Amino acid sequence: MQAKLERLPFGVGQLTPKYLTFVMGMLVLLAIGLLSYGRQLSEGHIITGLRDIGSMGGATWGLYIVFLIYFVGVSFAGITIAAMIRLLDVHYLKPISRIAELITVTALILAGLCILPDLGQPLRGITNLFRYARPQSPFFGTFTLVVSGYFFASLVYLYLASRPDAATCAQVPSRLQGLHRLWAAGYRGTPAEQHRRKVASFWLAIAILPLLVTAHSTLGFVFGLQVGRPGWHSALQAPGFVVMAGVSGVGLVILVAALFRRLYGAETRLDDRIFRWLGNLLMVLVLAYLYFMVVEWLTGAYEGHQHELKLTKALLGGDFASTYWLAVICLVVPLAILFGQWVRNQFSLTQLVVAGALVNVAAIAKRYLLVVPSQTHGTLLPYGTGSYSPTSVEYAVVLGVIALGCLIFAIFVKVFPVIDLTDGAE
Amino acid sequence: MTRGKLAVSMVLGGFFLQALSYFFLAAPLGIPTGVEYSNPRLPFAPAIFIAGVMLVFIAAIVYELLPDRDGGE
Amino acid sequence: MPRYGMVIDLDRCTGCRACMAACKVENNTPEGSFWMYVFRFEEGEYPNTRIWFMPRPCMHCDNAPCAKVCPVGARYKREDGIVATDWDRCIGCRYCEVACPYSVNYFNWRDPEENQYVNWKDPELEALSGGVIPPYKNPDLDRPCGPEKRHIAGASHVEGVIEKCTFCVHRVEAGKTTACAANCPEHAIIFGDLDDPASEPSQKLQRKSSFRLLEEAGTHPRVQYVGGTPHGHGWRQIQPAGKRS
Amino acid sequence: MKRRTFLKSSAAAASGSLVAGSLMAGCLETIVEATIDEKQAAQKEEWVPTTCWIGKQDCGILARRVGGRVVKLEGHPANPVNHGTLCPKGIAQIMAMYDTNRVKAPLIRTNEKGVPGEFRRASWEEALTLVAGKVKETRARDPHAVIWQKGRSKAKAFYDDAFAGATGATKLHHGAYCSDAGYRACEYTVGLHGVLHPDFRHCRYLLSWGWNITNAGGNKLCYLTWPRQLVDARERGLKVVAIDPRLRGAGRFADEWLPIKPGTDLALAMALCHQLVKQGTIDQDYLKSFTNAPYLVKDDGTFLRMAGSEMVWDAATGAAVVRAEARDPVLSGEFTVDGQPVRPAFEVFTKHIATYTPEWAETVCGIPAATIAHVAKELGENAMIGNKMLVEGLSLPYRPVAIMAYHMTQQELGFQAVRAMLTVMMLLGAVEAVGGQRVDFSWKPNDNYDKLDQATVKDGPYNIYLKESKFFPINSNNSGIVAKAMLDPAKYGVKSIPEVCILHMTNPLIAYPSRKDIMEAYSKLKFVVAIDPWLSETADYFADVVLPAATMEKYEGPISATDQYVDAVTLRVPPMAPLYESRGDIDIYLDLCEKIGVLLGPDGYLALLNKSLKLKEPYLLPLDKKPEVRAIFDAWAKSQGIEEGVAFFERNGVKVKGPVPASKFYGIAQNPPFDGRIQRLYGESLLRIQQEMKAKGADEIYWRDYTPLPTWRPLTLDASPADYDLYLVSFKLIEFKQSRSAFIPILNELAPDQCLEINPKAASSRGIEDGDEVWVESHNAITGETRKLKVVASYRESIRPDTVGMAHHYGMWVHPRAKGMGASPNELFFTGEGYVTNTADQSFHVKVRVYKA
Repeated sequence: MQAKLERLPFGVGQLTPKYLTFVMGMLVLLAIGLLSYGRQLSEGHIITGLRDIGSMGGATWGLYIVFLIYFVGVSFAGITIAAMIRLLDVHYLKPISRIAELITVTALILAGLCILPDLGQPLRGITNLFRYARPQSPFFGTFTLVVSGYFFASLVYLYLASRPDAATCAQVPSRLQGLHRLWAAGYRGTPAEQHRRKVASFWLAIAILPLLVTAHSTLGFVFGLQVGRPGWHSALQAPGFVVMAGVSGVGLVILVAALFRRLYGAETRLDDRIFRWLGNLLMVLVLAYLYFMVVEWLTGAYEGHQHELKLTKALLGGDFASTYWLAVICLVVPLAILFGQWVRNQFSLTQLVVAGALVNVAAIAKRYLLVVPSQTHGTLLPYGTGSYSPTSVEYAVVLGVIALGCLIFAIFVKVFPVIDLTDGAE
Repeated sequence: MTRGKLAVSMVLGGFFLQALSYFFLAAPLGIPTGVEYSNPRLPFAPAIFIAGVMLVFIAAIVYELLPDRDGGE
Repeated sequence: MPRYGMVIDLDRCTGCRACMAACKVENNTPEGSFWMYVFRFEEGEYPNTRIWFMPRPCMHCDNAPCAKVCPVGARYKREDGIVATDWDRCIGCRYCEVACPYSVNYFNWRDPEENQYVNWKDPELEALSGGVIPPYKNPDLDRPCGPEKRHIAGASHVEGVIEKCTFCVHRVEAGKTTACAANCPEHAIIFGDLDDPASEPSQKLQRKSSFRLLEEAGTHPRVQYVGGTPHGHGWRQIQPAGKRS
Repeated sequence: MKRRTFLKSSAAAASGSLVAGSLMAGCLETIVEATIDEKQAAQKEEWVPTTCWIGKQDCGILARRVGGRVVKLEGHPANPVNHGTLCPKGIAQIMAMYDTNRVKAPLIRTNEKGVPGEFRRASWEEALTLVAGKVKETRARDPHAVIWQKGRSKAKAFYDDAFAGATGATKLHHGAYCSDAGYRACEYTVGLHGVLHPDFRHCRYLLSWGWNITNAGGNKLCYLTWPRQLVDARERGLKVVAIDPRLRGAGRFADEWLPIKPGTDLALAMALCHQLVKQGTIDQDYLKSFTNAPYLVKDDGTFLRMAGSEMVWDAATGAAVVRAEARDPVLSGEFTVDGQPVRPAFEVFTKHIATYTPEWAETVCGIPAATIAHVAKELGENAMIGNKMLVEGLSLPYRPVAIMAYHMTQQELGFQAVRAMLTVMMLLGAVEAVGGQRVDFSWKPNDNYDKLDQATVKDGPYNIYLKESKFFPINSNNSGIVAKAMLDPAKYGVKSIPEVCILHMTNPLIAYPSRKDIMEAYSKLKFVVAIDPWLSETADYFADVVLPAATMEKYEGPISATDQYVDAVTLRVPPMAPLYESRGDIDIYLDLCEKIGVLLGPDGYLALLNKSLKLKEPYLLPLDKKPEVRAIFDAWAKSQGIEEGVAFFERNGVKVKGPVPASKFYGIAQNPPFDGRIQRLYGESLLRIQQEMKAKGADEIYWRDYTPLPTWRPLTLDASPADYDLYLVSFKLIEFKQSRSAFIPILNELAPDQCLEINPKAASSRGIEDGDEVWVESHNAITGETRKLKVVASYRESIRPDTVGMAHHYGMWVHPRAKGMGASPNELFFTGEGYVTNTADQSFHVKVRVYKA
């Protein structure tokens, strides 16, 4: 059943100067991030822009948490798409499934890495969570379901789905042959094996979907269950998280897929149908999210509770207005693009990529607006208005984490085909 | 069918471990009124929960990768 | 077992902030941390202006949001009503801080001994304090507390952990009252066993009507106020303490 | 090695990298059970009594000492002033004590003066020899060329006064910046040393005049003791009327707020007098018996006298008789005695206040006439004239109304304003009555009652602060005026200006208004010595030698520990040895006097100590050898009848003598009441002084306020151009003590930054938002000089829209902790004519304009 290959596809195993330059660049960013983190470890969080809420007038959660939830959010896409392909039988989407799965796995690694610099005692964080984690804390879900469960499930999914391709690659003589053989773990594509794969992936997909919803909801509960922070305590928080996760995740899949299509000239493999489908999915999600935003806005402005009102004012017309309206624009413009494409039945990859990029900007901005204003402008006792601006250390650490993500992708694509080789219809 | 049974039992075992840890071994749920709400009833109970979650998904690997003893069904 | 609580008489508070200073020295809290914070408020428009004062310790809630959200049980409720922080266990995630409606938590943003008002790591001080640095460190704070023997008293032990008012657990376990109550020049802060109807705070509560802060948050604070009203819409803080970021 | 340090460094060494090291430290922290340092555990714990060193009332302290080092200061429970509590300053001084920025060793200047100083460390021997040599040489040449200046004295000022006495140095102190004009007004008017405060135990209606009541206490006690008495009194039903441009001082304890225009308090007090007379709520018996209200006044304003005794009109005989013979003196009417028309002083007074109606006062003070009228009505009602109360078996007049006014004299008409307030209380018969107006803690008649009455105006040359001059005949010695005189000695008739100055715990550049004048004057001094635990700004610019004084770790005292109701005495006992190379002040003076050669002998320092400490045989200090400081206090304690000597205080901290009996407490309870001292409703001698000043050719600006009755006139500062449209007032904050605590880290965190308090209406009309940086520019209406500084505006609804306020305490630059806290309003105030009272006391008011920076 396996297609015979002359050589490894999609640049696997080939190192180009451009590639090496990119890797070097990412390594430099990573090194800067690590150094900054080292500084933070030795000097303390005092070198970040974070401060105590209240009398110190600061935000105690900042950029690290913003990117933690952003990364958890984008991880949504891969597994969702993969599961949808399986459950809805959308075979033509199969070629992007690995990109999507890899985004999930990478994003979850990055999310985990974003928690560490936020922790005052990172090593205790690792040991004590295993020893003492309490189910009552919404962090329990984040820690167990998101980081271990969701991550582990995605890894399993990625692995199992890639075995056939590994087996294909293992037939090509190369330095990576051994690895591919190991990866394939004896997969030969026998009907029995194919059957087992079908059964396993079907049940995996079924198992993953509720996990997905709970995991993202859990992160929403981290905020949504807190009565002490205006702007957080809301039943919409959990569903909003799921939808926003979808928006940013699908947006990122579009970006990455378009990038690889361009890099590897894979126009036939990653065809327009795939992107159209992604675009339509994105449109529905953005629409749903905008609806949530309006509900959120109306509730804050209408009920007139002083703290909610103060926060709503800060968002719509105050200290955070520019970020807020940037986020709105970055959602409305993509919606217009996608809606236009859908209505006129036209397709432009460039426009889609723009939409994908914009929704990610919106996602980061919205995560920021969720985390920060409720701390600086949301004290229930009249401490007065606070402020938060991240320092270079925080930016460096976050950039380092992003660079690490790029490196993971860069390394992966050189050892394994990032575009699925087999068609959905096996 | 041993493969399937094994996988199913792993899944069930995983869920059991999760439930066990969540409701009975980890720190109790409810309004914290005493020091007992801060400690797991069994040390490293959260690790058991995680092991439960992982067991469920390992089941898929086991199901797929378990070598055939008789070369097929 | 006693169930401790605090009653603050706003009719007697002059907003002098002696409690804040007493707390700082007793608990060796680092700069910027105010386990006890005294608000000074202004309300109304000139000339119909009024001024109010309100001390804000940790409320030691009976339904403490901080204890509920703590992922590792470092923040916990003791049977005697004290909400404690185990500085040996805290991982520094600051979830308690964002969950607290009263903003009473303070993080050790840097080495707390270097963040002291007089840098405890200054070698010059060694000569002053007879070879012992830090010079004014309260030795009681290292003692483990309660039957569970956990390290919960005082501040300035570990960088990167959260801290807050402990109701001076080390003093209370030694049979004394909290530092703020002991030092209040006007005797506006009263600490004691609220389960004992004869205790001073219970007596005060029987004599005067009381309220708790942000009762609508469902936190059931163990700190009660008498002799005033909960802060209203137009209350503006004046003369805030502490440098703000 | 400390546990954590060890763990961290060993972990770091093991993992060999910074990142891993920090991670490991965190990990080990959780895994390794903390063990208490054995060295620490073995340390002995003691509680040592001492007293606070920062605040005014020297509260009793118990210092917790562990292994010989003080770890905490707590209030002394047995001390009546503080009952086991301390204010933030008292608590925070532990930081001051351990401050690594203290002056650690004697310093000698190595660069020129007038710029930030550079110093070298010196030995005590070298520094003291240098100082003693200068003092010796200068005083041999001209004894007036040495001045000695101290800020507020800690404890009883005996050892420092004795130094000035033994060396013949001219003493300067801070009084003129405080409430000294108020003290003078009270001494002159009722013969008591102090300023106005209530008998809180029984008072029911209090005019809280000025910003002190909860922010700085009163004349003899800090805000810690007074407010406790205030809140207790309020629980008993005391009503408080706050009279202040700014509400914050009375805080939430104001039942009513009268936001008065700055500097117009005299007008309000006179309007209250007007209303009281109009209402008829005056205590006629009191006025007749205890004041000079019935004295007959001639047309020239002097009293009618016969054989040196003042005359009154006796209704019983229908004739003028000497006061002692009158059975029924009258208060009103016009009479003719020996052909000359005479009127009782009270008749003169009622004529005088006829125009001071509430309606008139409204135009001056900005308080509605109706409000003034109803306050007067409540005053009259609450005074319960005619009532008596049985106190400790004595039936005494019960007049539960009073005024609390401490720094009310810090204004141009301050001296007369306090006299006007006293007049209100005299009309109500409340002075020294139960629940009424108090001035001192017990009935202690003051010498100045007679001295000021006989004050003379002399011809020059005058001394450096113009005492008994034609300029400021009654004078509480203002360093600002000293500066003016130093800068223009010819104008003021001052012959020689000082050369050597010893600054003891004072910081004139920061503490006193009109920094420019002070700066220029101090730059004329040839040799300046600072005795201070810290390098003050003044020392930084001008000191040739700095001698490090100890903070609380020294013997000092004795200290009155009375809260006005309970009498007690205490000492400052060192809780540990002086830190760094610092020494106790008395040690320094003993050595300095020895080196100057004024220690021994019958006129020496020790002889003066014997006198001022009232030491008795056989405990007198021998005059032929230098004593140990502890021995001085041992002798004092034994002279006081404490057999144990100073050891009593080292063990107990405080000697509580017991409640002050009513017979000693109330002047009205004396026999005869007030020891027969007649209160001066009518200040005849002030008129005489005015005439003498005129005769010596003094300008009107100096004599115009020497009037027998408090008289309103427009304020000098109101002559500033119309665009200087705001009044600047200054005030103290609870958190700080004068100008020497803003660098104490806990305190500067409790009150971190200077700001300009401004009403939002006044601010927004100038385009100023809350938190904006603004320029504040002051104007001198006499000289036209302007001064300005930058400060951050802070909105307050609790201040008059025509007034802005700034706290003292800020503006320091030497101590790293005090830097960047903002400027001091003292830079904006002026001193000299128009900005001091007629008694040379400083005014803290000026007209300013405020605009966005």
